[in-house]
Amino acid sequence: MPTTPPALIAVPDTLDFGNPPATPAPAGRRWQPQAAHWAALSIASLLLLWWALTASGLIAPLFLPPPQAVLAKFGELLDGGYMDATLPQHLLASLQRMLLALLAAVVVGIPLGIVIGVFPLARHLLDPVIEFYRPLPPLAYLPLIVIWFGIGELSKVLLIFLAILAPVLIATAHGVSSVSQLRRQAALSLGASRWQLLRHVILPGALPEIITGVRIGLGAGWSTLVAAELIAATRGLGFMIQSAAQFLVTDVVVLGIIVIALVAFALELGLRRLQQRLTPWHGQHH
Amino acid sequence: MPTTPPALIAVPDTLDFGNPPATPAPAGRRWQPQAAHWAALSIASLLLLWWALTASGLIAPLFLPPPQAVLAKFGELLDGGYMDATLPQHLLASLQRMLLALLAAVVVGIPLGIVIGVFPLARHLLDPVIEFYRPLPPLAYLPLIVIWFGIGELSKVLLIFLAILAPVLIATAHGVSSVSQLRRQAALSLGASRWQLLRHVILPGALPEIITGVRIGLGAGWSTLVAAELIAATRGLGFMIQSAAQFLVTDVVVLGIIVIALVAFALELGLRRLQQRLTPWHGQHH
Amino acid sequence: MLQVDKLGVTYPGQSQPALHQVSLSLARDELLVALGPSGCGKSTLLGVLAGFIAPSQGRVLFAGQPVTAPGVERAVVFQHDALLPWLNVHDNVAFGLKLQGADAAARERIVADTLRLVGLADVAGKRTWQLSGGMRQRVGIARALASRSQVLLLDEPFGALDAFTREQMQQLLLRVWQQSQRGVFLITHDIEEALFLATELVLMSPGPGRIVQRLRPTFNQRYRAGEDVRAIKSDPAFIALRESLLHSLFRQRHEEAA
Amino acid sequence: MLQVDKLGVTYPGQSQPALHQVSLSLARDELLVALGPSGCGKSTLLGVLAGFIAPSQGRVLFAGQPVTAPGVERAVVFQHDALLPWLNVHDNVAFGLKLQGADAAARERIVADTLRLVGLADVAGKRTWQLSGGMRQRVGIARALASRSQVLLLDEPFGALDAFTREQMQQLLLRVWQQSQRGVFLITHDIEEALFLATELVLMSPGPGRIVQRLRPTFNQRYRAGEDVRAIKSDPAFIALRESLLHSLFRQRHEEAA
Amino acid sequence: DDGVTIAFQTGVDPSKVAQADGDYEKATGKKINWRKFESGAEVIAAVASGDVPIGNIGSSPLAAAASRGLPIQTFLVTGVIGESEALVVRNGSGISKPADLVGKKIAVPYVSTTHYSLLAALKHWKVDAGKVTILNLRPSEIAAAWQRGDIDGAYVWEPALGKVRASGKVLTSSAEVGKWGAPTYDLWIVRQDFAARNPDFLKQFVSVTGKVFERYNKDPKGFASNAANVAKIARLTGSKPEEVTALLPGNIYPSLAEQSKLLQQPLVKAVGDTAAFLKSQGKVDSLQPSYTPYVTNQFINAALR
Ligand SMILES: Nc1ncnc2c1ncn2[C@@H]1O[C@H](COP(=O)(O)OP(=O)(O)OP(=O)(O)O)[C@@H](O)[C@H]1O
Ligand SMILES: Nc1ncnc2c1ncn2[C@@H]1O[C@H](COP(=O)(O)OP(=O)(O)OP(=O)(O)O)[C@@H](O)[C@H]1O
Ligand SMILES: NCCS(=O)(=O)O
Ligand SMILES: [Mg+2]
Ligand SMILES: [Mg+2]
Repeated sequence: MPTTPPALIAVPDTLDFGNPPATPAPAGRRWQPQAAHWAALSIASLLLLWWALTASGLIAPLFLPPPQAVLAKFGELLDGGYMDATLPQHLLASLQRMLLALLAAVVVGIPLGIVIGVFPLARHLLDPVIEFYRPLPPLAYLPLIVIWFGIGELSKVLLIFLAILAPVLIATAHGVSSVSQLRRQAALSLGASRWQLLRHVILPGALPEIITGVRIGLGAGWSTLVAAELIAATRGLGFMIQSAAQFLVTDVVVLGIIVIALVAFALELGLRRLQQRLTPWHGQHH
Repeated sequence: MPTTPPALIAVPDTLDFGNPPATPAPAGRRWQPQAAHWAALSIASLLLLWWALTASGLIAPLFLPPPQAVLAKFGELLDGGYMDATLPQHLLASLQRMLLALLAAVVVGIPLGIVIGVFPLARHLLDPVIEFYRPLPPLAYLPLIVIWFGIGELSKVLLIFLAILAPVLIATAHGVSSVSQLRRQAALSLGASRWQLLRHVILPGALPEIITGVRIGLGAGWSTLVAAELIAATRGLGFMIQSAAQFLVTDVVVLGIIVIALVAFALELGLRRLQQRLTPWHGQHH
Repeated sequence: MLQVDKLGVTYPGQSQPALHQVSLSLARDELLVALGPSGCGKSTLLGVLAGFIAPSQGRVLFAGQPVTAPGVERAVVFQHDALLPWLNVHDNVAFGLKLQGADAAARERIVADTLRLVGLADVAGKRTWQLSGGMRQRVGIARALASRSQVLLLDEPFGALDAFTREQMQQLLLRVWQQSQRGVFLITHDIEEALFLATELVLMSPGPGRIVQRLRPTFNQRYRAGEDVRAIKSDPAFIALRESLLHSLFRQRHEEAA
Repeated sequence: MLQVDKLGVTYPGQSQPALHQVSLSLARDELLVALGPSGCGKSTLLGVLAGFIAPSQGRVLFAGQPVTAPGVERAVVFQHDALLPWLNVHDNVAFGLKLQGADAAARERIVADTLRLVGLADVAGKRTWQLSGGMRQRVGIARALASRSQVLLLDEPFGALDAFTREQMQQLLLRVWQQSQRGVFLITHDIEEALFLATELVLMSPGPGRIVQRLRPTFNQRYRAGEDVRAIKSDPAFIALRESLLHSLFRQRHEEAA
Repeated sequence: DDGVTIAFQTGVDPSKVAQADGDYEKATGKKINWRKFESGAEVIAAVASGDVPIGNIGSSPLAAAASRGLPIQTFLVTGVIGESEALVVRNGSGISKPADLVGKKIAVPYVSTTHYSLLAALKHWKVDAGKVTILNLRPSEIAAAWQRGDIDGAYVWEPALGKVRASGKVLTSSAEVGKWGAPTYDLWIVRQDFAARNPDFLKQFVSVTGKVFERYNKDPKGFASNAANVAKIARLTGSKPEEVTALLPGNIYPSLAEQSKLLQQPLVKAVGDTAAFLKSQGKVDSLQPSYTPYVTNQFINAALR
């Protein structure tokens, strides 16, 4: 198992930006700070700054609650709850919506993306529709969604689904169409049927991009979750944050934000690992 | 000037998916439908479907106003206005916010991205911060932004700015760091100073990715615009849509959505053209 | 087996044809080599034979039937390798047999044999991106050899190999060709390689791509009769023919330049 | 001018050194050629000379000073071209002079001359991705030639060229080397090329990368004295030396395999 | 001077006529930027940020904000809420009596007076609030959800109230709930720093409001049927004119003299009770030792002088 998580920005650790040249490592080298140490340092300083700002009284707790208050709130919410549900229950409600929407987006987006990627006619016909809906802010069509589909779970999941769908669909179509022509020709010369071509060449070839699409989609999904939970929710992290904000309970707001960031980050890391495992050739030079 | 807009999904028009093989064109070929024709057909059928659905009375105008009603509304709003402002005024207010935020994101994001891309230490320190804020739904921190920065233009532009910043920053850092090592070495061997390396090799090499980052960022910006205009706006497309939704004036909602889609699409097309013009080598095999 | 009749290919939007009036035939026991400078249409010709490109004029027949699509009877080794990175070396070589639903035991035997032949038995489990350029090219060759093709179409298959491995692969090709009774169409721009391998050699020239010279060298026969490679290649007859071909090529280029 | 002393390079995480105890020297009037099979460390050696890679053992001196970074006095032509696609052919060639703030008129003259020398005067305004592989390689050569370097380091600069252009470029290199009084370090795995060009030839061998043989061929001199290229290359002495080198290479590989 | 930004809501009351006529601007001599908000919670966030010094909210959001220590003061009452906020159940929802509410979906804007009134009414009816699905919807969304039949009931104000009443039945209203011991008020609040610096502005503001209320209280029927008045209120709130006419008499608009007394112990107690109730419901997590600092009759008294 790899020990350091893959970094957000895939940058080599030593960059050839002038001197000194990359030195092949001498045998026994001294301890050097690693990426993880710097990250820890960075997070620690942020926390310290936060604590100092609030402890000094420069910022009122109403505007920014001190870290210890948020931590205390965390303990409280673990079983005490806020707005008739505990933090795990809010989290679970949100996760359910996210995963349901993700599942639907994958089930719809990947096959549709393949069809668009493989058949130019399908692309010509669907392109305008996708182009139209893609840049639309979910909040803009939220009123229509409510008018059309009500305020139940369907509307919430649908909103998140729509946010995830576009990236998945577009990445799939692009991935499928950018599978090397050479590889397609090679498989055909080895006697592949159309179905075998799809199954053994096009799908695996598009897989890295498809997973990237899912990662981007998930990000868009999180952004939309809170909007979705504007719709008459009774549970969910977004609902919790909004209600707390309305009652000016800032520590719950900050806590909710931190939980969302952590969960989103964990999911993203999981997907990156999955990508590394499923498509180890991705990013290799050949 | 190119006549057909670049397609969303960059897929070749003929894909080698089994037979028949790509035929080099015979001399005088017959008229064949082009991408633009199919797109027109697709849009026309959508409009027809919309019209048929509403004309048949299957869907009440409250749920989906007929196209002619939306068109009529368009004419009305051109000078009559809705919520004390005409459509162009709403559009202008939103565009101003978008462009201001975009400008700020570019001015902050590109230099910061370069620093992160070039200096590993900066990346290690800033990565956690970016990782934390990137997946955060703007609506989640909207309450904090309002409490901290008020309900003026600052809060609105800040919210959009934050949405655009992450993609621009990440794309820049990634673009900078993925400039071919060979090219960097070549420039150094030709006597480039660090500054010249940055100016003549790293920046042009990263430019395609930077522009892509701006494109993605702009998409994120549109998604956030409506959230931003939740904050006590008196003008703006998002404000217009929300107010109309509050009064169940569905035709204005639909009109607003169409206007946003068209404007977003136009901006996206403009950026793609800019990208083609500024970085014609992008996507070339060499 | 393969029959090319007055073939012409013009790429869309190009004024000059990439191929013009090219006629060829390839029998089961022939090793046809196309030699020519960069851009003279060699890969285009191979694309037509493989069924990737449809002719603009003329026709291509395989066993009497027009070629309209790629097919399992015509295996291709590409100029730039076209391996599947999600499969390891073994699975890349087994790919064609698997597609055709070959019996697993037979498949394993064939794959193992072929990997041994190309000297890759050790790396059967490696991923393709862990190989050097020369190894990758050999995987591509093995994949074509392992398939149930009747014709091998090879586009500069030995370009990325060093002199030693290159000569080994040339000898391997001769052996396989002889044993398996498959027709071979080989593209190269290495004159020595062309002379050594060909039973028939066509010299091509660009602008438009066409055949300008046909030869029937016999060095291949001498090698099969047991003569030493190095001896053949330093034979004055070999060197003379090499120089004459080089001369033709140079004259071509000078005429072009003029 | 360039002095390499007991150089060793071990890549991070590798157990075997990529270079081991390599010593060399290159004077202003020398054309040093490194010949060897793929993976024997040729590019690594060039990387150290260029200042891209720091030695693990030993040292490299340029004009008595240790080499620690790339520098304008050592121009490099890369194995895979490293042109700047945002500049056209002319501007790529002018790039080094521009960085050094050369006078515009002088710069234009040098660029025009160099482009003419490599046969690219016609395409000065083209974008690099509009060129064929061989043309791109020549732009890379022109860029190095146009710079104010005292040493040229070339990594298989003629690999993508067809036989004709290749021979032309070899002759060009000889001419430039002779006129400009720059030391040249050239990597190749073409034995004929190595023999024809070198004033000193080192044969390298992998595992670990090292020098196994040193030669001082004289064919280059004969060419400069006016003898015809083709005549030199078909001279029995040339062929004999070629065969002997090939033999060394083959013996190496056989020993390895054993 | 950019003028003064004031947050208002869409509740129906006579002072909207003064607002429409520009009386406040005339009396104070300042430019006023009127901003419309959908509920008290949104007003509170705007006031908390410091961008909006004066806002119109209900007593329930006031209790929540005061419990968090927001530096605000109540200086004027715009109405003792009566019929203008009501719990309406949809025709066909199967609700005819309070006990039927169990398991049904009732929408309110969170933190608002109606949220509080609903909870108080349920308590009065001894219906377990945990067994009723209480949804957080903004008034506009309530109207939309109602049209679709997504909710069974809503406790809301204008303009949504008019829309839902058209196809529903009023189960109770804030007039009744107030009698059960949980009165609610619409109020004007001001940031304490602004109040300290602009006493005169507030005095003028109060007296303009007082004058309209006087006009109304003299002849409620006449005021409410005066087409010009109705049109002004309808435009500012988005209600239908006939709804305005019907709802205006639903509330009590105390005169300034009455307010002088109301804005002392009675209102402090009402706010304190509201806060305590919200805390018992788990909506706010701490209480102020005293709510006296959050209520002042100083500006009323100044205007009366
Ligand atoms: N898709 C294409 N569109 C237009 N022209 C093409 C296309 N492919 C090849 N050509 C042109 O057709 C001619 C023949 O190309 P081809 O690839 O067959 O050459 P080749 O003999 O294989 O060269 P090399 O030795 O460099 O591989 C060249 O002039 C090339 O520029
Ligand atoms: N970055 C690296 N990390 C680890 N090993 C490396 C690295 N670069 C090269 N090597 C190894 O070092 C050895 C020498 O490589 P080098 O590129 O110098 O060979 P070369 O002689 O230039 O070969 P070719 O003719 O194929 O270009 C090889 O075994 C190679 O696998
Ligand atoms: N009618 C008062 C509404 S609220 O301010 O309580 O939300
Ligand atoms: Mg070719
Ligand atoms: Mg090399």
